[in-house]
Amino acid sequence: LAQQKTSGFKLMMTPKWTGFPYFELTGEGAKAAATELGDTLIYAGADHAEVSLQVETLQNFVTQKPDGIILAAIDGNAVAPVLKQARAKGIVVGTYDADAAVAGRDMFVNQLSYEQAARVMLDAALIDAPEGGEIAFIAASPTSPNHVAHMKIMTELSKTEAKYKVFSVVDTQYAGDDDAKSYDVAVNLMQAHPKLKVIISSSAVSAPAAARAIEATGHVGKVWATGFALPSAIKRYLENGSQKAFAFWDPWELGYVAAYAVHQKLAGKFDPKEGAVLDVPKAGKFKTFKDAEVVYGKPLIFTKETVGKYNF
Amino acid sequence: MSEAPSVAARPGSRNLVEVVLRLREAGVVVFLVVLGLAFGLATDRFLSVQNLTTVASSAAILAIAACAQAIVLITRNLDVSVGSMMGLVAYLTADWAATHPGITPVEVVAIPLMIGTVLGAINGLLVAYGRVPALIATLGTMSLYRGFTYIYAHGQEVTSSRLPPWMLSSVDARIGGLPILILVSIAIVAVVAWLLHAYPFGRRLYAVGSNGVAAWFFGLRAERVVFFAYVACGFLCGIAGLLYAARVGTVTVVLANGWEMSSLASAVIGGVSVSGGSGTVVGAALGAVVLATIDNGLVLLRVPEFWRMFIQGAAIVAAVAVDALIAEAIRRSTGGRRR
Amino acid sequence: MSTSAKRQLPLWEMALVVAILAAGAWSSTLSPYYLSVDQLFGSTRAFIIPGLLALGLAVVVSLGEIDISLASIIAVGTVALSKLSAAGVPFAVAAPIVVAIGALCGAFNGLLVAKWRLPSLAVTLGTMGAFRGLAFIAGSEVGYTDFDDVYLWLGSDYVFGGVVPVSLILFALAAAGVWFLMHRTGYGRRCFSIGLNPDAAWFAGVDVVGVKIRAYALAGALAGAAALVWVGQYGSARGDNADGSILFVVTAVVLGGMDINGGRGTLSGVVLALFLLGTIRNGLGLANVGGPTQTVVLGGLLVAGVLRPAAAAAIARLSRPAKTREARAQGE
Amino acid sequence: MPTVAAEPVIPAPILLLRRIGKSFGPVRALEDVSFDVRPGRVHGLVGENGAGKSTLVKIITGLEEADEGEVILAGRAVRFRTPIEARNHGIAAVYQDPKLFPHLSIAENIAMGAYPSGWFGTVDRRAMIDTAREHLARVGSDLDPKRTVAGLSVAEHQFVEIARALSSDVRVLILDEPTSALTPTEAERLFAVVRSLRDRGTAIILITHRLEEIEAMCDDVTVLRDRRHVATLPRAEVDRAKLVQLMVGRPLEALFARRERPTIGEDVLRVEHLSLDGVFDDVSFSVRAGEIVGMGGLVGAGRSEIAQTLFGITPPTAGRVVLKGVEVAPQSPKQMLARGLAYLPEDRDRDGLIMPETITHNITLPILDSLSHWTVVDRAGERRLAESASQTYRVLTPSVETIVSALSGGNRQKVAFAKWLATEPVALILDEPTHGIDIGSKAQVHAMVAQLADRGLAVLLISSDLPELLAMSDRILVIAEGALVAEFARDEATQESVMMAAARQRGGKR
Ligand SMILES: Nc1ncnc2c1ncn2[C@@H]1O[C@H](COP(=O)(O)OP(=O)(O)OP(=O)(O)O)[C@@H](O)[C@H]1O
Ligand SMILES: Nc1ncnc2c1ncn2[C@@H]1O[C@H](COP(=O)(O)OP(=O)(O)OP(=O)(O)O)[C@@H](O)[C@H]1O
Ligand SMILES: [Mg+2]
Ligand SMILES: [Mg+2]
Repeated sequence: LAQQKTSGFKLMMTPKWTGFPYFELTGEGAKAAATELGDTLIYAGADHAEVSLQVETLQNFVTQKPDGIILAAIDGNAVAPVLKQARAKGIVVGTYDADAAVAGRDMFVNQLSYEQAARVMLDAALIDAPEGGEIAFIAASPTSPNHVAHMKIMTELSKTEAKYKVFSVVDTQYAGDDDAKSYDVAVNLMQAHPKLKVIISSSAVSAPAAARAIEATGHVGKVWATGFALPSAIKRYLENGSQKAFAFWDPWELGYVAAYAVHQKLAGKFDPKEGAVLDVPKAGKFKTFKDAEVVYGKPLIFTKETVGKYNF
Repeated sequence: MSEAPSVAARPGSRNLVEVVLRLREAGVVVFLVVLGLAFGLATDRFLSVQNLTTVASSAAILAIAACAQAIVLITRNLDVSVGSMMGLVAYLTADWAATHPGITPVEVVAIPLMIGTVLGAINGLLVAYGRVPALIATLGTMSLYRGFTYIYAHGQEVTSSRLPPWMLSSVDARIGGLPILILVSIAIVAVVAWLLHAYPFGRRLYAVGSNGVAAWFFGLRAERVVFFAYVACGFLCGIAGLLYAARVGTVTVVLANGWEMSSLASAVIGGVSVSGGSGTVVGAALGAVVLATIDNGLVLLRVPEFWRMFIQGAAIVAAVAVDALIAEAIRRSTGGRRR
Repeated sequence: MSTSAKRQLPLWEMALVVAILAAGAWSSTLSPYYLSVDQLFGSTRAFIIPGLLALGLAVVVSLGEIDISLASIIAVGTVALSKLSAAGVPFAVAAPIVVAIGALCGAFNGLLVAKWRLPSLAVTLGTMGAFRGLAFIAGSEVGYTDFDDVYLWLGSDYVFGGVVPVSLILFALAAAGVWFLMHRTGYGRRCFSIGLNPDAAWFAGVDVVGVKIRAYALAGALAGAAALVWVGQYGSARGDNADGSILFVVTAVVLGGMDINGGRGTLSGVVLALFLLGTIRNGLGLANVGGPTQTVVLGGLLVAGVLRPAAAAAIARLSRPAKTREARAQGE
Repeated sequence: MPTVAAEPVIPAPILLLRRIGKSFGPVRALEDVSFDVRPGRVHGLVGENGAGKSTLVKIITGLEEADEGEVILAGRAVRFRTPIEARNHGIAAVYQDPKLFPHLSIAENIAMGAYPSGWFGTVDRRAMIDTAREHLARVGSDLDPKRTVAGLSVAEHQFVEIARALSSDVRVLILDEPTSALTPTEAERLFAVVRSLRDRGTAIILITHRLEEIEAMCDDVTVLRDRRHVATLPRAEVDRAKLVQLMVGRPLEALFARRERPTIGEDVLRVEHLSLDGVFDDVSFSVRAGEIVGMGGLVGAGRSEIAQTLFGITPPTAGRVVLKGVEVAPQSPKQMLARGLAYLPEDRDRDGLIMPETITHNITLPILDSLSHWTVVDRAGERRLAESASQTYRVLTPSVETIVSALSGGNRQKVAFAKWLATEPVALILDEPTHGIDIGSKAQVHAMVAQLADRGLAVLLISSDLPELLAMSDRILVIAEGALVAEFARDEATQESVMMAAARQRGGKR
């Protein structure tokens, strides 16, 4: 075997779409990791989440023969063919945020396992409404697998786990990561369910829009919004007291870890087998589960007291 | 020497045309009432004052955008950059407000209106003076404006905490129990309707769209009329963009994406003919209310999301078909020939 | 216009060829990877789906009509194919069925536009939503991915030493076929004559309604074929397939020199425009230029493409002072 | 050359036209036209179709720019940019075909461009409606000004147009064939208005093809021929014969050589009880092989509608059509062409030809299928056919690849002929085949039609040109108000008898 290279890799990264702060943060985190490790990282992508454009971007990546590709998949199956082609050329493929078909990538750096995500959102909901009540979901679309999984597990937990049994799930609506649509859906949900207590959204676009809808329609104190949101987007509502808690993780660090993982794999220092541990000195140690799923698993809950500490 | 008797031989046709033309908006209202009653029977949550207020608020901004679209449609043109104009206006305004903490309400209103007007004028130049077909010209500016928004934003969004608090609270305010947004929207639609109805400029819009050749015979400057229609459209998109930003709170680069189609759909449902010359902005605004009612009713009825898309599409086709029936009646009554 | 109107088009095609070469040369300086056979052939795959739509749209545009529902017909097609695949229908049977479903959707548009004389933009705006809604309603929420390899062959395989994508050959055949139809057969001639003057065409014995319906059906069928390629390329069938790609398609058709008012243009221009847009996007992509910049370039090209006749007319106006104002008023 | 009959009593001219010239691309529409128009007098303007009359109106009112010459109004050279400007200077016109805004009300159509203003610059609707009602009353119409224009009859359109022209302080009123769509009673009403205007000192230009109107109304007459000014004379100095001579350039007899007696065969086109609701009713006639059947009538009588119904443009509501012994129900031109019927439309530029296309493509459009092998158009054969056709019909053109819109009117008509005859029809309907084409081409067209009939074609010739109709036809049918009212054999027909029949009104008046 030839001598293993340990540095100077060429990494290419594409998010679902560029121009969205969450993904831009993951890109910056990844770039920081690459710089530290002596690699180069190129971050590019289309300006809207269209799978054919993402495939085109990946195709262009493959042509440029990088050592590693990092992506958040729009449609995990649709990108699989081009990813397989990349792997066949010896390129290491790592997904983050949203996974691709298992055969198409070497590892998936999962921000939170589906169950973790479901639990942290319910925990946030418990801060909002400790007495429980009706909850409704806003997801991006029925075709986004992680949102669908979150909703399924949350529904499950509200029936099985004592802590969460105070909640009953009454509705699910889709708003396609569109802020105005989310706003209208939130308003319509409050109309449709007069006893509604919490609106939970795993879309970082919908959660702030729901908070805004509650504030604007005079439902403050009666209905709560929660779910995943960037602290900057919901800071206002926490600070003015109209909302109590949201959840998320650190997207910058997620990107950092994803790039780190791909680098370590390239350098031969990390093999994403079940049970293997990825050691990222600045972020922590992360365990690998079945199907090369590396769980980052550091949920954050933002409240009025803590939201000021985050600058993203 | 035969016209008088031959017309007398087809009585009724002219009356039908007039009745239909006059009742076009009334027809939309009737449709709306029927829709409302249907939803009301299906779910008792629909016909509450509160829910109807909700529907009206949801429709409020779209109504303004539809109004903008209608002005251009009346001149027998089209603007598919409506959403992009709103997005660019909203982003630039929000960004300005976020970076200039001392900003006054006057500036917050003036900036988007100015930007909107300029964007509309660019469209107007291309279509009226550059003689570029409206669809193509505005498809181009649709990507140009949106692309510019992205490039300017650099992956940032303007979050609600960065906006002056009064900007958000002022759209939440209520007067006499009605959200101010609804009142503003009604006021704008009413003013525009009045301008189009009562002012020579408004009448020229209809004239140019009704019969371009006749407009030429009458000595109207069609270019100028079309240009100003686009300027007015941009101006209204400025208002709509500002209200949108204040309503949702978080201003992203994709703001109002796809609104070109919703505004077009509202106008068409509201009886504004894509062949020009007929329809009113009130109709277009009512069309927006129809769309919002469908949205709201289907959520209340828990109809799956996908049916909404289908029902809205079908509603558009139905509205166009009704329009064609009217046009056919006009054709028959004027003795115009078929192909 | 005068006699030179005809000779203008080849000129435009030449300009497109020059632009393609320039864009290619520029791309090769942007990226050292650009000039490889694999890359060049492989990159064409990104334009085959919009390309098939553009061929159909060009036929519709030659009539002076438009169809913005074509991308939604792809979604109908992919979902239909997923149903057939799930039912275990062999691909050889399923493929023609999907193409036929596309043709049916197109014919429905055509019926509304030609027979009922509804404005095509408004009609296809409606059916754009309705078709996609249907695709979503019919398809399951999460989409379908369990396609058999045979189903994927058309969109994912390569021939001739694994270099030339099968779908490229399909596109080449379709392009040649549509070119032949529009420029060599009576049908094409009738299409263009309808685009120039539907009344006179009808008086000359052209079955205007029939020709239009067939044009829409053809565009729909090509969208159905594009659905087959889609499934092959992406292995995934969902209601949101090909959402938002119609802008690119319209751009290609207009940049290719098709007059949006009908009656003029060539299919070779459209194919060249596809190549030009493809080359530019490929080059920008290899240079890792961001999506927004690409969007701006696309919009700019579109406006430039349509300002071309306007500019030509302006020049003509300057050089020939005598003009008919009425003719211009009628051109409105 | 421009001679103004100098009579000392007549008032000084208000409008002077000086050496006006105008071209539309290759088409010369006006050349060196000069004459004067005086207040308180009606100035007739006559000339054959295409003589440039309407173009002159457009130039005076600022719709078209003259290439040469000038318009002098009340001593000052003027060049209006829009008709609104012209109206502000007291010049109003009723154009040849009424063009109104169908979606707007009558009142708005009348006021367009000169709205009465009310509060804050709004349109004062009440004033607008009152004014409109007033003006309508002046032309003797009691139409409701609030009605939309869509739905008005042609005559009502015309009255709205005239009311519109009156709605400003007119010093010069131009009427371009105002009576062509009116019944005699309506026309009389209009002329009463014109007389009262004249008596109040308005200068009036009246364009008409009806020579009796010239006799009844005009004080002066200007004749245009072949785009040029021929003469301006006081009405007293001209009679009908002289007018015709001036317009046509030679005596009537010399213009139309009568056709030799033809040999006539079997019925080719037989029409039985054909009706189209509200347009024409129970029309029956037949045309035999080798026969030219003329169809006369006033403009708007329904001749074109009958022809177009036969050709399948508008399917009939009742009756049957028998072509070569086979019954057909006309549904579309495609079907009728296949059955051997061809129709040369009256509006050549709109319906007869695809103007931006080449001669070849125009000629072969109806017969593409027969020129194709396996759906592929034989382009060489197509060109050969076009070349031989354009030789046969003497189309003056550099090549058959020339765009039709670049040809002159007469040559366009020949291309249209070539196109229809390429379909090898058994029966041919010609609708105003010489409308708007020059004398030379006209004679060629006549010769061509005669030749076709001699070859055994059945020809139905619709023409508003009486001398032409009389000279060409073997038999003449007269249509009035959508009904076949008279039939004349070749030798019975005279201008007078045909006119009398054509002017018949329902109820037997006139
Ligand atoms: N816009 C135009 N473009 C090209 N040629 C034109 C145009 N308008 C008129 N012409 C031509 O100019 C000539 C004069 O036309 P004009 O309409 O003035 O005749 P006219 O005397 O009014 O005839 P008619 O009695 O038929 O109304 C004709 O040969 C006509 O074909
Ligand atoms: N532009 C029009 N708008 C409304 N009605 C029309 C129009 N043209 C013709 N008509 C109506 O159609 C009927 C028949 O007209 P048509 O043109 O067939 O008459 P025609 O005898 O051929 O006269 P022309 O010499 O003008 O061709 C008339 O009753 C007339 O009122
Ligand atoms: Mg005339
Ligand atoms: Mg006629």
